[in-house]
Amino acid sequence: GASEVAATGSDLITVGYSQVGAESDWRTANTESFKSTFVEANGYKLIFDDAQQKQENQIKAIRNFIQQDVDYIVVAPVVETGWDTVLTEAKAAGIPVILSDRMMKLSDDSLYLAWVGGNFLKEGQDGVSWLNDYVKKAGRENEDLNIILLQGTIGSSAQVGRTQGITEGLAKNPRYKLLAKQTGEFTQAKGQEVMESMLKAYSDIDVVFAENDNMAFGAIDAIKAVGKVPGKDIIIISFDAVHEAFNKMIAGELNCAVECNPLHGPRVAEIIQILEAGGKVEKIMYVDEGVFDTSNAKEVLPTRKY
Amino acid sequence: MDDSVILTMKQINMTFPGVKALNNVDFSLKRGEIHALMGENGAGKSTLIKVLTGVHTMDSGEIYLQGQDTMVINHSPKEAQENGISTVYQEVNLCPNISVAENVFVGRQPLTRFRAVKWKEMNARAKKILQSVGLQDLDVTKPLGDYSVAIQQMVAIARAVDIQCKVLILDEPTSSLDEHEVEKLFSVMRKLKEKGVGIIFVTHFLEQVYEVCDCITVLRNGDLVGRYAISELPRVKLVAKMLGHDFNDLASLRNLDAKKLNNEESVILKAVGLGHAGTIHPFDLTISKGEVIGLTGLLGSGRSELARALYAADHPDKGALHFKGIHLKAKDPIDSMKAGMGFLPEDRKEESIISDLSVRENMVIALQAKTGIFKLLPLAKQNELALQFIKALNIKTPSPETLVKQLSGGNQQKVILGRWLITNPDFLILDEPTRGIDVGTKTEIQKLIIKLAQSGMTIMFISSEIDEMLRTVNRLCVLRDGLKAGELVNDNLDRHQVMAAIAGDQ
Amino acid sequence: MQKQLISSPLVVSLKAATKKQLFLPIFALCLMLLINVLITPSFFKISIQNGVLYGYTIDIINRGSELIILAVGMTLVVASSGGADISVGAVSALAGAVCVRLLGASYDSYATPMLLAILAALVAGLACGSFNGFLVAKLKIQPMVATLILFTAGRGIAQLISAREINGNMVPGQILYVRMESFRRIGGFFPNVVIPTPVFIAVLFVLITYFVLTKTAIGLYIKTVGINRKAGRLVGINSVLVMFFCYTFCGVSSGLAGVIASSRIYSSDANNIGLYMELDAILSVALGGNSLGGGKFSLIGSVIGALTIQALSTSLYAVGVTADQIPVYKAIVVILIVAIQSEEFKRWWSLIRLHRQAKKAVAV
Amino acid sequence: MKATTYFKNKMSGNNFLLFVTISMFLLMYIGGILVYSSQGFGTMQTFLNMLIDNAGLIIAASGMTVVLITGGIDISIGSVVGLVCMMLAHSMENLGMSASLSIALVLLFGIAFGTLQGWLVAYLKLQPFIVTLAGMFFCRGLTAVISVEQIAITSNTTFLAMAHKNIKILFGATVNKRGIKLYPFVHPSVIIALVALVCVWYVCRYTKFGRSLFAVGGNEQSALLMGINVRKTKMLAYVLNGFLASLAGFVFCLNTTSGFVEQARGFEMEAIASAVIGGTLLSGGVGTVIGTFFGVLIKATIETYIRCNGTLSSWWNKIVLSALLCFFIVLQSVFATLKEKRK
Ligand SMILES: Nc1ncnc2c1ncn2[C@@H]1O[C@H](COP(=O)(O)OP(=O)(O)OP(=O)(O)O)[C@@H](O)[C@H]1O
Ligand SMILES: Nc1ncnc2c1ncn2[C@@H]1O[C@H](COP(=O)(O)OP(=O)(O)OP(=O)(O)O)[C@@H](O)[C@H]1O
Ligand SMILES: [Mg+2]
Ligand SMILES: [Mg+2]
Repeated sequence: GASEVAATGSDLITVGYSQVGAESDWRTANTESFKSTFVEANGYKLIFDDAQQKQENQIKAIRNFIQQDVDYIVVAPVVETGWDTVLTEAKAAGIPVILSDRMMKLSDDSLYLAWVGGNFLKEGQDGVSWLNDYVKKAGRENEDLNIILLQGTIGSSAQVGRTQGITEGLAKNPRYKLLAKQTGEFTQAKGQEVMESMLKAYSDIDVVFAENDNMAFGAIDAIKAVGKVPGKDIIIISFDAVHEAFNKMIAGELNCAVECNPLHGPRVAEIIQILEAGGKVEKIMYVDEGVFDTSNAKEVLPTRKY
Repeated sequence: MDDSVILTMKQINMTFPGVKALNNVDFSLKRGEIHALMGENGAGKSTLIKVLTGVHTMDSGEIYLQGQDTMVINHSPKEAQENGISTVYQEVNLCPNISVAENVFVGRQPLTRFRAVKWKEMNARAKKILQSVGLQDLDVTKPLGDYSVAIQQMVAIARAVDIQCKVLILDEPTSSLDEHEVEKLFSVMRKLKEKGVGIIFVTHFLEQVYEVCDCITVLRNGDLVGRYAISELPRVKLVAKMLGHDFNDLASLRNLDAKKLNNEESVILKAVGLGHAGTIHPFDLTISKGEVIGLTGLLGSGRSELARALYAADHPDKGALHFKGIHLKAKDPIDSMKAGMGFLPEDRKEESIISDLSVRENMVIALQAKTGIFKLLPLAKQNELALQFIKALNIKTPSPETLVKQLSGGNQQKVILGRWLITNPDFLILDEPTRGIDVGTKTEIQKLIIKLAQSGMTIMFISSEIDEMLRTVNRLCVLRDGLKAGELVNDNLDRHQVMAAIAGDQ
Repeated sequence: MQKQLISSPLVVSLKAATKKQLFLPIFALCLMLLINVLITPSFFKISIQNGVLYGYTIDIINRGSELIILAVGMTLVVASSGGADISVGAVSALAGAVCVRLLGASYDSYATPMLLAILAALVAGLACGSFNGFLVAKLKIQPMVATLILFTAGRGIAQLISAREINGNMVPGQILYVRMESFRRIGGFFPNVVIPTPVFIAVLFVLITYFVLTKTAIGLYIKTVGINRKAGRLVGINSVLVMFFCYTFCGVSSGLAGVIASSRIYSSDANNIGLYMELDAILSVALGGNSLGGGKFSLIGSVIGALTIQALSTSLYAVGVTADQIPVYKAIVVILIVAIQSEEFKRWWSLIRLHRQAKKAVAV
Repeated sequence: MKATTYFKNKMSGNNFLLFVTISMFLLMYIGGILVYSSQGFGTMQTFLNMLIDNAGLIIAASGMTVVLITGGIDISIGSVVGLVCMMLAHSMENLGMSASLSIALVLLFGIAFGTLQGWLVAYLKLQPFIVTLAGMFFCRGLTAVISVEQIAITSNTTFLAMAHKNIKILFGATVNKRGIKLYPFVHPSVIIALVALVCVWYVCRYTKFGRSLFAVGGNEQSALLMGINVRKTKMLAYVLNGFLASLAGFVFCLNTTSGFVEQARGFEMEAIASAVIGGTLLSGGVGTVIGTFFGVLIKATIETYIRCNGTLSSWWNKIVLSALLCFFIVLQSVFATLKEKRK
């Protein structure tokens, strides 16, 4: 249906963006990226809606976008499921839907036009391959490594994808022993609390995977509290690579941060431009993501946008 | 057993923590009999009633109702109602948030075939029932809470009277009613009596007992003293039975040093054009030191409102008040208290009792508030004060630490009285202080009032009982429809003159 | 009866009364700990590691500090107004944000002196508390509804405060970090002190509150206002002021809890500091044997309630129950504890005992 | 003259608050039309969307109102809604149950859970806040026990048909930018919600049980002495509320066709806020479901304002939402005090 789009009335393209919330730095960076991309100067009018982490609010927002008769609906879904009803309504109104960040599980794939986001599974795998390289470099290949995994909020796609990537990657190497995995709910305080109890339960931990930076920060404190040196005695790998993670890497407390790029706005704008020009777009589009560690943190930090 | 006996209670025992409230009490009631249940405050009258209606569970005892061979134990007031016992409890027990009509009918609303409440019929019937007890043109659709205690009391009576029953229990229904309403109530009671209903009637007004009752059961300290026909127990004897000792009659009491007070220099309080929109019209009032001034009037005539305006319980919006020679601009009760006033409000349950606190705390709270938040009265001092007044007022309580809600109604009232005496005010307003208080204590309180006045305290005394007022006050202030209608000096007044003044047809 | 009253010394009866109210909460806590020992034998083991005390029990008291502080504030609110302050969690986040934002992110100095920043956080809590107090006491809005406003707005304001400069503009909604070590001492340890600082703060806070309540008449006023506002007014108590005080006090305690919580993570996490803490604080009050309907209260009871809850969470973690499922167990334990404490249960229990005795008597 | 006195009577007491609520809603709605007409505020569908989006809330808030009238509170309903969604998703997707069976099952669960909570509150005399707080924990935890992953309902066609059904209203159609003619529509959930609302209203107004609720809420002791079975009344209030919560869950699930752990978090607060805006007192004894219905609409209007504005970040969103809430509550309180003064 993209070809149906008729340029009527004002020449601004209205885009309704339903954002999850502002639960993390990553999320605010993502919001910023949309807000700075879809400005009038670029020919857009952005209708932004914040769902406060509630799916029902996003459903309400999409209905509202249809009423406001926007040209495009962009959704960063809170959860993957439960979108059929409202997206059917959007389809009936002829409004194209683009997904950002998380994927939706839909009964009918024609309900959305394209998806833009990071690849959580790949991030997990990247984390493990960094560990492989690191171990090789450090010459600890023949050592058994005891590993702890601090998971994100169970059920979130970041958690599901990263956990899968990490556990599958670890399983390939018999020297890696995954001692335990426990959720730290993506927060620093919980991450610290869980790490404390892990340190009590297991005396010999070599590696900690934290599925986001904040939990890694908590883990670092817990490790310091028992008198060990994070980054040396225990290798710490985290995900997202927010600003503070670079500071920690520079300080040597965090070994590696796998990027999860929040700057989806330009990517979505690209898609819309193609559609406006009457072109076809790919359904799935990943954003570029890198892996940073103590070796390059210092150079990269000044270039970071979030 | 006598065929006409409809209710028998045998060997009833009931214990509260620390108190044996009923001790092997027997009671029986006949068809068409009005049976007075008498006793001092805390004698166990209300408890006996509550045991009968299933509010309290008795420790042991037997209850029989006519027409039922087996023993009846009511587990709840609902069950009691179903067994033909209808009750007006001592404190008004209605719901202020629902309409008057609903209060009359709740739990037994007229229903359509589809079990829907018939509102129109309910309102109409409620109106009729209320008329039968003397409440003309009351808006039955208004929430009950909009009305005064007296009216609420009448509604409670109307409800109980309307319930089809064999036994009607009235626990101090007349304490907040005036003579006119009491008359109405009596005529309703007599009608029911003719229909064969047995009525248990609790009151502290002896005249009322002799006016309507056939028979008296006396309790003392949870024990049964005896059951007497009205004819065999004259007043003096009844009082003696209640108190357990002889009793010097009330009539001997009289506040005699009335006249010498009205000289200008000893004026303690002077209200000029004081008024509160919606309740009391602007009024002038001058009170001298050491005087006992009574307020009288019909129900709702504004006695309480006048008192409240003086005390700034309702912040007056007109006029000025001079107290002890200074212009008192009280915004809140605390200002009046600090200036030396005290106020015992009319509605004990709503405005006085702090139910979950102990007797001690209830007694010292006013003094504490007056002393100030940072000067906590030492515990020893609190205790001393509490004990002193428990003794002085003869309050029946297991200990000063007992929760005040566990006391009998009359004793609660004494606690509140004690609360104000402890603050030692210059001017004390007592709004119905003797409500629900037994004869013995009532005299004590009246004596106390006179004594306090003699020692220099000025007292404003409000009571629905004219006799009581005549005995204690120097001067009577008559109110009518929220207006101060006149003053009577209590030289040699009698009740007829007062009644005439109240009614406004001199 | 008169005799009985004079012979029973007041002090004894007073003690008996408080004992009675506290007996069950203490019992519940002990039971909680006992179960813990059975599951984790090393539960009571306390060692000194890295120069500080180390062990499960220390964790409970340490982690429970914020909850204790909040429970104390909540107790007064509940007692005076018969309603709960559901904004305490959000207010903690707000106060934490104020503190962290003022301290700044520099590595070698604070943007604002630390004491001043903490004071500012407490003032922020105080302001929020008095806002709630104004709504509840003066405008007579029902507590839960009045505090719902800050419950919703608090985290929003906290996010707004947590702004950081990114590419030249201030962007709110960030997690700010304090880099100076000394700030961490509030939520951690002072050098050469083996006991966690939060424990000190909590104990001090409880003591000061207790002192204020027992050395002034405010405790009596609070009870009076909570039981019968009208009566309170007529005996000269300014119920508006008393309730206002309680809410303000609760605001300050939220602020304090927020400072500790943000010091623990040396950052301002507007979304997560104090999350669901209001529920735990209310639970603490109830587990301490206090009525949520207002009136009488026991401060110590609430503290014990808070410890019970923290012990419960810690031990569930220790057993390895996943975070999502913890609520199930928490619910069951809470219901059991409050059920055992209830009057009705005591009545049933005594009835059953009487019944048994009667049966025995018959058998004999 | 007669009319004015009649009006005065109607305005007295608690009707007054209801009157304020309804007029406030009308004012706000008209204001919205004036300010946001270009954002489609005035269309019929916008209004219907308020109903569609809040169908579950209407039901749950009605149940909440019933409980609040008795002087109780139920903060477990959000979790019950979440659990019901999860149960529906799990039973239909993973266990392959039929739609009708699973729906019957969850409604039964709602009743059973309401009974349990009611029993604890009414017979064991535990504090409602604590009981339902535990209930909230319990249901949320149980949802996680069933599954920590999201479950989407994709295979049960009956259920999906019900969820996707658009009931078209044949007038007031609009044509959008793309030239598509859109008829206003509602989902079956709205019908369910309105029917439930009317039923609860009828129960409260016209049945003995309903009237007893008010008596119990006004003064429990008095109600007992007047011969009302207080415990049974309270318990039934929770049973009714439990049923309505599960019905709300079902309606909620029609909207989202999935179950997951975080669903409907904070729903109870919305229900309480709606009831209170609608004039229900948390202290008990006062309230109507009609008021609650308008409370929901007011909340929906405020939310629609924010959506139509379309620029607010998360934090401003929260702040503006609560500022409006605050404004409304304070205004209500001012009206109430003014009225109190006049009396
Ligand atoms: N709920 C209760 N808990 C504990 N003790 C109580 C309770 N109710 C009454 N009592 C005690 O039982 C005794 C009898 O009280 P009751 O109310 O029956 O007196 P009464 O004869 O009705 O007095 P009054 O004329 O003052 O109403 C009193 O000593 C009182 O303290
Ligand atoms: N018959 C009535 N109908 C309607 N309202 C009434 C009636 N009687 C009294 N009221 C209201 O009740 C209020 C309370 O009256 P108030 O308490 O001042 O009377 P009072 O003279 O103190 O009598 P008492 O103390 O014996 O009740 C009055 O302001 C009046 O508005
Ligand atoms: Mg009595
Ligand atoms: Mg009066």
